[in-house]
Amino acid sequence: MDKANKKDYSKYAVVMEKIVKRFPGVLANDHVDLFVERGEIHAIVGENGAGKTTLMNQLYGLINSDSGKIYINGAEIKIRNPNDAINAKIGMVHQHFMLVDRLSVVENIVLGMEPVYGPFFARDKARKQINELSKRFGLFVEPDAIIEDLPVGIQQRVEIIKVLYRGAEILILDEPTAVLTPQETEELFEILRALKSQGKTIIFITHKLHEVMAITNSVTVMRLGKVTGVVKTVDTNPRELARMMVGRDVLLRVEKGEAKVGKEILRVEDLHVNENRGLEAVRGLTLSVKRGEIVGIAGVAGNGQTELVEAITGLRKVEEGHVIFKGVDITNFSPKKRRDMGMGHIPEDRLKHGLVTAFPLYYNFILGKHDDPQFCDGEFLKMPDIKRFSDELVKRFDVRPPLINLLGANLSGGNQQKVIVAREISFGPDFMVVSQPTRGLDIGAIEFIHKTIISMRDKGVGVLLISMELEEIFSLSDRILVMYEGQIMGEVTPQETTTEEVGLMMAGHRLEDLRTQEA
Amino acid sequence: MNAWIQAIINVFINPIFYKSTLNQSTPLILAALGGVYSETTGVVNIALEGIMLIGAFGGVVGSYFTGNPWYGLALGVLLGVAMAALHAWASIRYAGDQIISGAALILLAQGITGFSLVELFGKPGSTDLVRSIPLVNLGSFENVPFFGKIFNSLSPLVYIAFASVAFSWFLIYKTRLGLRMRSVGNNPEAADTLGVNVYNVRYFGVLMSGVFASLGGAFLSIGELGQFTENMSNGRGFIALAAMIIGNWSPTGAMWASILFGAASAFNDQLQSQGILHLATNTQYLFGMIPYIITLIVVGGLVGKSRAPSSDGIPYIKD
Amino acid sequence: MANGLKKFYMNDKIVVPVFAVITSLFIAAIVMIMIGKNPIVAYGALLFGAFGTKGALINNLMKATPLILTGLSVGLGFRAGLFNIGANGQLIIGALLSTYIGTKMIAYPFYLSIPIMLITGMVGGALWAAIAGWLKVARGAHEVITTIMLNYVAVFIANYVVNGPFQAPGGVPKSPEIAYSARFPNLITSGATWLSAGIFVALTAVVVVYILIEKTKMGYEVKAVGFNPYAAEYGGISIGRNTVMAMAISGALAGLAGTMQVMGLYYRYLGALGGSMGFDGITIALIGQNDPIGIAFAAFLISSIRAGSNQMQIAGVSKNIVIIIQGIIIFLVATNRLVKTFMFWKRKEVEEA
Amino acid sequence: MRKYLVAFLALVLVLGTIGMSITVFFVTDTGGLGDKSFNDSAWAGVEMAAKKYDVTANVIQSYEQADYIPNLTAAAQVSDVVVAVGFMMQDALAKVAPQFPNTKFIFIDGVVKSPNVENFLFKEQQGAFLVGYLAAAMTKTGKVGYVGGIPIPPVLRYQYGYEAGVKTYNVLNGANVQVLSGYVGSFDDPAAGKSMTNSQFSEGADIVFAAAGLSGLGTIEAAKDAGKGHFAIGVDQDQDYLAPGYVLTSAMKRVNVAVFDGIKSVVEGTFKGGTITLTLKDNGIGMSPMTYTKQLVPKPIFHQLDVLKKAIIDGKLVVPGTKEAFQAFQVPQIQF
Repeated sequence: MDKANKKDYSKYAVVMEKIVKRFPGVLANDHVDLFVERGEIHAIVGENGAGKTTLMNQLYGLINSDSGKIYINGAEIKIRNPNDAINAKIGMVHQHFMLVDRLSVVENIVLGMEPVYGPFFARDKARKQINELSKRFGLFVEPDAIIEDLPVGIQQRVEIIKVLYRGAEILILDEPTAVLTPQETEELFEILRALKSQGKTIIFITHKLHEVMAITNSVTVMRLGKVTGVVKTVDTNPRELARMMVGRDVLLRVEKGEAKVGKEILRVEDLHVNENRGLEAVRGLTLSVKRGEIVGIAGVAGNGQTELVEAITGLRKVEEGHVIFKGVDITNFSPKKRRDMGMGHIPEDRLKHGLVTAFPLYYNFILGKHDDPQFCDGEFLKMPDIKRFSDELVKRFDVRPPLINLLGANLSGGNQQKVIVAREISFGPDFMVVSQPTRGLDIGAIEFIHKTIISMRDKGVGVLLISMELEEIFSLSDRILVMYEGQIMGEVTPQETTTEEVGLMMAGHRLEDLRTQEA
Repeated sequence: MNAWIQAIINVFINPIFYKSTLNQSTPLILAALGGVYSETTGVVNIALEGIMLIGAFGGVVGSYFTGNPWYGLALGVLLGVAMAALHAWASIRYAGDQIISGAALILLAQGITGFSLVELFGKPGSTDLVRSIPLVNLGSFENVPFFGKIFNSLSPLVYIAFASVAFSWFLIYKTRLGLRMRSVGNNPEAADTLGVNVYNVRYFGVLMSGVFASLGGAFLSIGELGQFTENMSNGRGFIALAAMIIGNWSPTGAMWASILFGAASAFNDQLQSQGILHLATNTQYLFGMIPYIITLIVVGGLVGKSRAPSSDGIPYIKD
Repeated sequence: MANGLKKFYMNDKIVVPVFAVITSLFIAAIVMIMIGKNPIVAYGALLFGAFGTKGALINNLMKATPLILTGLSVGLGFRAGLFNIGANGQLIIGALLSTYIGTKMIAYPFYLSIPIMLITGMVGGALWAAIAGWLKVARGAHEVITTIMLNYVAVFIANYVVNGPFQAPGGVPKSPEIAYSARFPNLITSGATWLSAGIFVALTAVVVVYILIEKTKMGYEVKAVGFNPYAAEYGGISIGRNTVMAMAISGALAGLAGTMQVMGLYYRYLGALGGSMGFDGITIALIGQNDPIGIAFAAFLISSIRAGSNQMQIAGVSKNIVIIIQGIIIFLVATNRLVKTFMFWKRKEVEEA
Repeated sequence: MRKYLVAFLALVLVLGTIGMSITVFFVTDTGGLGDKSFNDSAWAGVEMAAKKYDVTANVIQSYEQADYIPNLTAAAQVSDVVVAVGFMMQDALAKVAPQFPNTKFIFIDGVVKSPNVENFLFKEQQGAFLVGYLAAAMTKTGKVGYVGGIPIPPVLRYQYGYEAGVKTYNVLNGANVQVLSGYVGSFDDPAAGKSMTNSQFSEGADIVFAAAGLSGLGTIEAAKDAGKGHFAIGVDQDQDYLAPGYVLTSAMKRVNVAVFDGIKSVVEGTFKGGTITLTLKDNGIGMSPMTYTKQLVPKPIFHQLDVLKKAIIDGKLVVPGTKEAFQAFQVPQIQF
């Protein structure tokens, strides 16, 4: 027993010891230790890029450690690939769902461990097993539905069942609430509690501190690849966690003055837009944005926000209704014409829409204005002018490294976002659609971008902000619209509402119903 | 005009038109199936044309040196699989550009067959005659009106082609392996996280494309003729590729599209063979372009209905 | 210095194609040894056939002329994210159309008829390619399939036309000859071979395409669409217009290649005047890494191998060896990761040790 | 340096030819050797000459059309006789031949007017006429077939000659044999050739004449598959051996004889240049000896063929070789 005392990990479900993982140019995990007790919910918190996901990917065998040891239930094991992890009864629900969207729920769940009759896939057996799991953990799904037809919350359930189906005793959930409504989040927490009560161990990656407080037993905080703190949840508070996460006190709210609201600049009337598969995603939506205000659109991802943004910016066909900009009906205008009229756009997916990663920065800085006389003389690009302009922006927005010949792909996420923001602002828009401006950024970059958006507002620019982060919506918006299944559930101001009320609207309740119920 | 209507009716009431359709579809079906296997797992394979050619060549070489056409078939398939393995190696192991690798293999197949033809048979152009795979005689079924004429004396490869369609349908939609193939073609990352070996499944898909495309090629050489001639696949690999797309990447769809092409070609032959039509000689060029124009129209008109596997053509690189 | 040298080696834009070419020649040499031929004699003959005499060099440059253009055609397509396998069909239609115009140019002076010919050829190729571009944009049809189909259709159209409505007297399937004023002047003549002014057109095209890609708005837009169509659309660049445009320019270059054959070599539409130039364009674009200057060199490389291969036959090596060499080159360029692994693994070991 | 290299290489290439009296270079068209047509046949002629005389034989195959001029030039530089085949080479040869007045050129299937070029043309229609007549006489079904490769002039001459032969049989014997004709669209797709032949069989033809290069191999295969009572007719060379008993006969075009004669004239110093049209009369055109099928044909038909052959040779019967001539063709009165 004395010998074991030295390294008795038997009470821990998971121990990761001195884990080192190097990526080209980055030390993603620098001698990280992690101790997770059996049957607890353990949070790993940290900013994006702190190395949380990297650490968990090693536990799940998706990537291999450069050095370090892993113990499961006290015994050291090697995890070289997901199969090893599955054999060790570890399961992982990834931030981006790992679902094959053209296959059915059943097929996704059993993939890799299919019940068979000889060589044939035993669909009926699979269905039965899944129904049993559903019942036991209260996770209801339709076994034969095709994944791409299901809402995100259900897809997440499928992910969890998938893990349970593999007999996982240790569940890793990577930012599971990012795409959920507050109500769905609460449902998820219920499920997690149920799992815990049945003896499962849960590792919960997040950067939302109130969630940590709400559900976990203990917390490991990471920053820049290192562990900066291990605490019991009951012994800590959000402010302390935040300090450990970022290394200094954070301003959780942005300073902003009264809005000086001007004339209406954008009006959307009874808009109908279809998503890629031809189903209606925006269903008769009406809204209006004035100069000098920030209108925030809250909502769970996938409720038509993307389609709304694309319809306003001209990237998607409008089926019915109107988009009126500066008094002109621009419903059928090309993206280019809208830009020329003074519309800016910070897109939700910076790698898909915002940047041409194979272009050098100086080309990225003129995207959308490349044919402006400033950069283009007839058919020919004015290269010296373009480079001078890019040099200025790099300095003004503190893009690092400040080299305009670098390819877009060579920058970090935060700096890529800075390039996009810098570009859009430099074009001097009167109105700007800002979609998920801080997704995946660290707190420093978030602060910078929030301040920039506020200063734009103060200069009289109308801003339409779309974000999945309620905190962001609350701290930036002058008015909040809540979007659910392609419609506006109600309009509120941050001062007169609560996250609960907005959450209910995000789940499909209309404001007037809520208020009448109250009354 | 009446002569035309009469001629077209004549074509459709002639059982040989249907038999010819079967014969002309067979190599397309087999090669298109090859395409389905490869692309279901997410690897684009435009090298079908080259694999057919090498399969045709291998068939004749094997039959020539052993005197047994079935060994020829085996050799053809072996060479086809070898060529597919090169493609797999380039596009899976080394994440190469799949279309470019395919284009390279088409050239390689032409070069290798042309070159080896001279080295092995001492003369260019065509090989000596070899034993071909004996046709299947249905005995008294031959006397059944109409159908007897269609089905009598078909190459066993015709039956193999249709059996392969059924087999492939079952494999892809009803077995564990098929489920894994589809998952790997649509979301290799997801499959990987569940312990499915993406590379192995893709290798399987591409190697199977070698099996079927080379069977299609071997049909041309030892199924139909008993001889290899230079470049005898003559664009059928590309048509098979088109058939696979029109058939929405499914074995049965690819089969129907192949039959469509086979029928177009058989129709062309049969129509020209109508004594009552005295066609100007250069009108045959106008007939000749029909299958290609059909493809253009169908490919152009099938948007939305035809959907490639999501990760088709994208190499999977594990960090 | 050492750093600069290292940079040069590490630059896979140069390393990969050079490695591919050398490896393929090496493999071909092994094949030759296996069949009992002396590769030194064979490659000697190849060099002789490509550069040995004035006539050989002229012939080499004449072959390079259309290859530069088809190489540019395919390369420009790649830049726009399009795989134009249809250079052959575009070349045929361009040649056919310019030949037709060329036969009507008898009354025109050369300074009118030559530009008219060039333009017609380009327009022909551009329109043919634009069909594939349009099908991709409007109907979502993949250009690899459509251009292959359009190649076949072009061949049938050409055969139909030169066997009927546009046939020279005598029943031979070739068109009448174009007017003298529509022909390129010969720069150098050696025996029955000559170098036509078409080489200047091809070299001019290299410069024009370089400027187009690197210095113009259109080049910027086309590249943006090629690299990331979503971002391009977001930036107000029309994907549809630029895809069709890129396809059309690509086709125009291929059409011009066909016109070169008409104006500088055959003076009529004759049989398979495109040969395998469309497919060769793929090899050339890949070796040249889609860079116009690189493409010019790559075209010269391939034309040299082609010109030399005829002499190689006299040394007893089959013409198929050239196809094999070309196939290996493309294969190795496609698997550039393989090449890089192969080139650098030793160095890595040294570094890590 | 470069000069030495050139000299060395030239030496290497020419070395083999020293001490020989005559060097022959054969330049193929893009069809190349193995086309079962004029390239193969011409090469057979070159080899025949090489066997008989003190001649070294070489061949250059053209990869693409643009190679014609350089290949002819390269060949002309190092040889005494250059053999070129195919009307597609006509333009190229017209440019090369005058450059090498000391080299003799033998050209098949086209005409280049230059004193050092001897052109050989063939009246393919005459041979086709005879096999057409034979086919019409032999058919049990009243229908015969014709499968062409691509409708180029020699192939068209085969077609019209064949149809004229059938028509002549009909007129002279009061029969009504029909010709089903079609084109495969390619000279190198035997599978397509077979399919077209099967179509013609299914439409009632029992004898099919293929003038389709390698595609014609499919016709022979089809006849073999179809079994007794079905025949193919070969083309250009004696193809009877390819499927003994199923190839009724072959319409022969003796390119090999032409090439051989041409080389012979150079060897013997009688080369004159100009154009020679080979016909039935001089045996440049003919029917195969029907090694395997002779016994199947009734004697009187051979007699009739002989009479017709004589009529053609005597000029009493002019066989049409073009569409216009065929449309104007009237069957003359012939007494058997």
